[in-house]
Amino acid sequence: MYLHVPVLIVVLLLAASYTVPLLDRFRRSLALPITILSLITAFISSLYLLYLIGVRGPFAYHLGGWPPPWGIELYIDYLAVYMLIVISSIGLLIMIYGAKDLLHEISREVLSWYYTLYLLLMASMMGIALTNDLFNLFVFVEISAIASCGIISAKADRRCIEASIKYLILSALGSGCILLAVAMIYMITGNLNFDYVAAALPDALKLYPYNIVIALGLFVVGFGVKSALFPLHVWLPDAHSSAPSPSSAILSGLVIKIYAVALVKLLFRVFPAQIYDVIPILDIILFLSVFAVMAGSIFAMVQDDLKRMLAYSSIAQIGYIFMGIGLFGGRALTGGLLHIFNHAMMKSMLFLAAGLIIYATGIRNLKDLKGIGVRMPWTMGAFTIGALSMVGIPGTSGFISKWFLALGALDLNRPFYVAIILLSSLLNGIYYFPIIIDAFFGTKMNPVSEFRDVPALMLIPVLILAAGVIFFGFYPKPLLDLVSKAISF
Amino acid sequence: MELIPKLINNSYYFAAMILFVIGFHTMLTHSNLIKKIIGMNIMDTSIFLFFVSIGYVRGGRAPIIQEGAGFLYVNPLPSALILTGIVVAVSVTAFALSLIVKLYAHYGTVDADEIALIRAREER
Amino acid sequence: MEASPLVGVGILLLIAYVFFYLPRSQIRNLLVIVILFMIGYALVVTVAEMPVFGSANAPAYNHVAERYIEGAVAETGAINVIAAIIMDYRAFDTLGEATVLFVAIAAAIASLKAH
Amino acid sequence: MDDLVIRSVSRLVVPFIQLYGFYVIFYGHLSPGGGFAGGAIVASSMILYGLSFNLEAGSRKLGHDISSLMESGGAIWFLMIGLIGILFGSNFLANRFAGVSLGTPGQLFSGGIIFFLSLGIGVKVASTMITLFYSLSGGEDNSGTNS
Repeated sequence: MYLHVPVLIVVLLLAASYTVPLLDRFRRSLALPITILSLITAFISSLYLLYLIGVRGPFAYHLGGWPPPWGIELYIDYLAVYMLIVISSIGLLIMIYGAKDLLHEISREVLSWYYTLYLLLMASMMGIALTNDLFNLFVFVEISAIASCGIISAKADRRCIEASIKYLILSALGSGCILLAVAMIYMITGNLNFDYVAAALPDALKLYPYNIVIALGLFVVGFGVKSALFPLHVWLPDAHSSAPSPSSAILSGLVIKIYAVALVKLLFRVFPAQIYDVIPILDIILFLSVFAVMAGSIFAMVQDDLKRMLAYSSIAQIGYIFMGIGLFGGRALTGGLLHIFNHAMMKSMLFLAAGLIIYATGIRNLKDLKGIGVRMPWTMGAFTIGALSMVGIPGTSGFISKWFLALGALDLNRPFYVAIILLSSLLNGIYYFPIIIDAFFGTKMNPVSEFRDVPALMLIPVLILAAGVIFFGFYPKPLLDLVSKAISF
Repeated sequence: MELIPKLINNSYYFAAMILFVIGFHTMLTHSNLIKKIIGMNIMDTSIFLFFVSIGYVRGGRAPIIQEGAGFLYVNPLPSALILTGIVVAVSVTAFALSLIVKLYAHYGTVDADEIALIRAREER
Repeated sequence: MEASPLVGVGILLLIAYVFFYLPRSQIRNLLVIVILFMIGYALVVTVAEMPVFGSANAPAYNHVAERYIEGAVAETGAINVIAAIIMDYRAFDTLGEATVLFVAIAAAIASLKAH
Repeated sequence: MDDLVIRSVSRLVVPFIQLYGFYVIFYGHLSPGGGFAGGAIVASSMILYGLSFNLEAGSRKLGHDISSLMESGGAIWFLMIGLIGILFGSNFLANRFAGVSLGTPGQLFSGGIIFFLSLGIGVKVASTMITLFYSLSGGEDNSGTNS
């Protein structure tokens, strides 16, 4: 029975999401508890999977009992379990925050539809992390694409609709590229399962080199659009800044990264290593990530809207993850994957803190934030920790991942990338420190007409995330162990 | 030019790729959102055509098993996958259209450039 | 081969610049056509290399497809092999598909009701 | 639209379309068709009804409560059928491995869970199409003044 846990996590979240709209009609007060309860169960099950995989090693789950070339297979390895834990923990904290915050950002009628979309998004991300089948991957990618547009447009603001449709169209373009790539891979190998495709591709590379190269390029473009790799990031600032704060947090914290993880799986588990002699795709990703890191930071510096600045900062930070993928040394990839969790913690915390500031004062503009640290010490304290971690001050978790990226770059004898990491950290400092200094030591705050007290339920997730950033900054060993097992492909 | 006979052999794939480029172009260059959605559908349809023609076998029957042996059937897997693909495309289209309905109610236009202009005027 | 990753990066940056940033003009239209021809040419070269259409020896028509055709009736009880695939062999995809429908309607209703 | 010919004809045709739709759903494992095609046909009959009479009459015919019950119900039904596999000691969505009787191939009640899954998908697709139609067509009258 216990071996069914991986599929039961997804099924539980799906079942909860199907039930919530019914509850909305017939027993509205139960919608939120069901949502939170299913997320908690998913989190506990993910931890149980971590224990299980430690005992049994990686294992496969055959849906319908059909073995791989015929049926769909879920493959539970350390990478999948790592992503499950990241998704379920961060997602749970964001939803606890959202329980109160959404009441003022979204009208009551669509509240339970929002919960539905949120649960579907979580389920689809877990599906992407678990699946071992190309077409199943596409289906889950499509679910998460629609759900992530839906949680943007649920807010009654016309900018959200506009951002949402921009995101949807580019996202559909990415899905189209992914489906075409799946078709090409299927055409030349006759399989959809990752392992069988990986076994067939080295032979196919001799017969149909162009097909594989084009398919690889389409995969990179498709997942690049969805994870906002630098020149394809145009949808991100609008979408992440106009959305409700919990949506921004989950989109920036988790959704863009799960596509990067899907790309990692494809690049290192499916495509044969010889392909990198034909087309230097890793170098291309590496160069793009350098552009992303620099351009994201520079764009973020000139923004005056708090959430927009955080959104541009996400573009820079996803660049670090892709830098880890592109360097593909042992420690660099460790750093990149570690940054997935670290950035998920800090960026969702920063977005939630920004949401708290907006909730309490209604201020979005950075210039108006002077002296807010006196009014909201806990929120700005957490914000400070997140900002320090973004810059990469030792003692925060952001430092650990950048440290490993730099070490990996040195291992591969590429000191240029160390310089890039240092330079971008400096740029991060340039736009984060003034906010903090203004907030705590700035002249007195503008007379704000309304100042709402922040409910404790909203503050607690932010503080937990802040504590997590500090904890994993000083004691990264459990994460490092997990990630170093996850990258042994 | 040995390219041409190969293209004629693979004319279905060729047509699918041409349609893909047309859809790609429509999606990225037109500013009218409805046209963008049409482009998206052209692109999806081109991939469906491509996928289904992968499964075709010359002289094959539809994969509904009949009495007696020796019939050649086409590959059933691409058709089954495309059934899923079509539903996905329909869902995306439906959601996009509902967004456009709302966008039209708010801005009075479905043109992305005009919407950008309206917003720029407001922010000034 | 030294410069080839840079060429790839350059092409991607050019495409992104033309499609996302360049304002509408004659030059943009020209560049768009050039880019589309580039993409189209890459795809056409790929088509020329693909396995011949309709051939029973194509790589896709392998033991997996044969197993579906030969085994479906005995293993699933359905005569229609496609129904056997979508409802039995790959039923999880169909669950995903039902979920896509559900997510589309949830997102559509959420955005229609919200405003 | 208030046209006697259209109304009479559609009133006459709708039950036949629905019958055909259910035929396509139930014979999905024996002939071309299945849950998706059949569900779309059933939905099209309801949409025809709504178009030829008026939208209010159509949405009265299938209230919001029922349609949302059908939507969630179809999907939950699918999950329940899937869980039978786990209950009988096999994996999720198992058919033959869970010991479900497959029946005689070619008969209506054959194929184990395939028949029931088709039914769930058919209901789901039909209700989704109908709800999408009504929410899209009814979406314009309450124009957005807030922002």
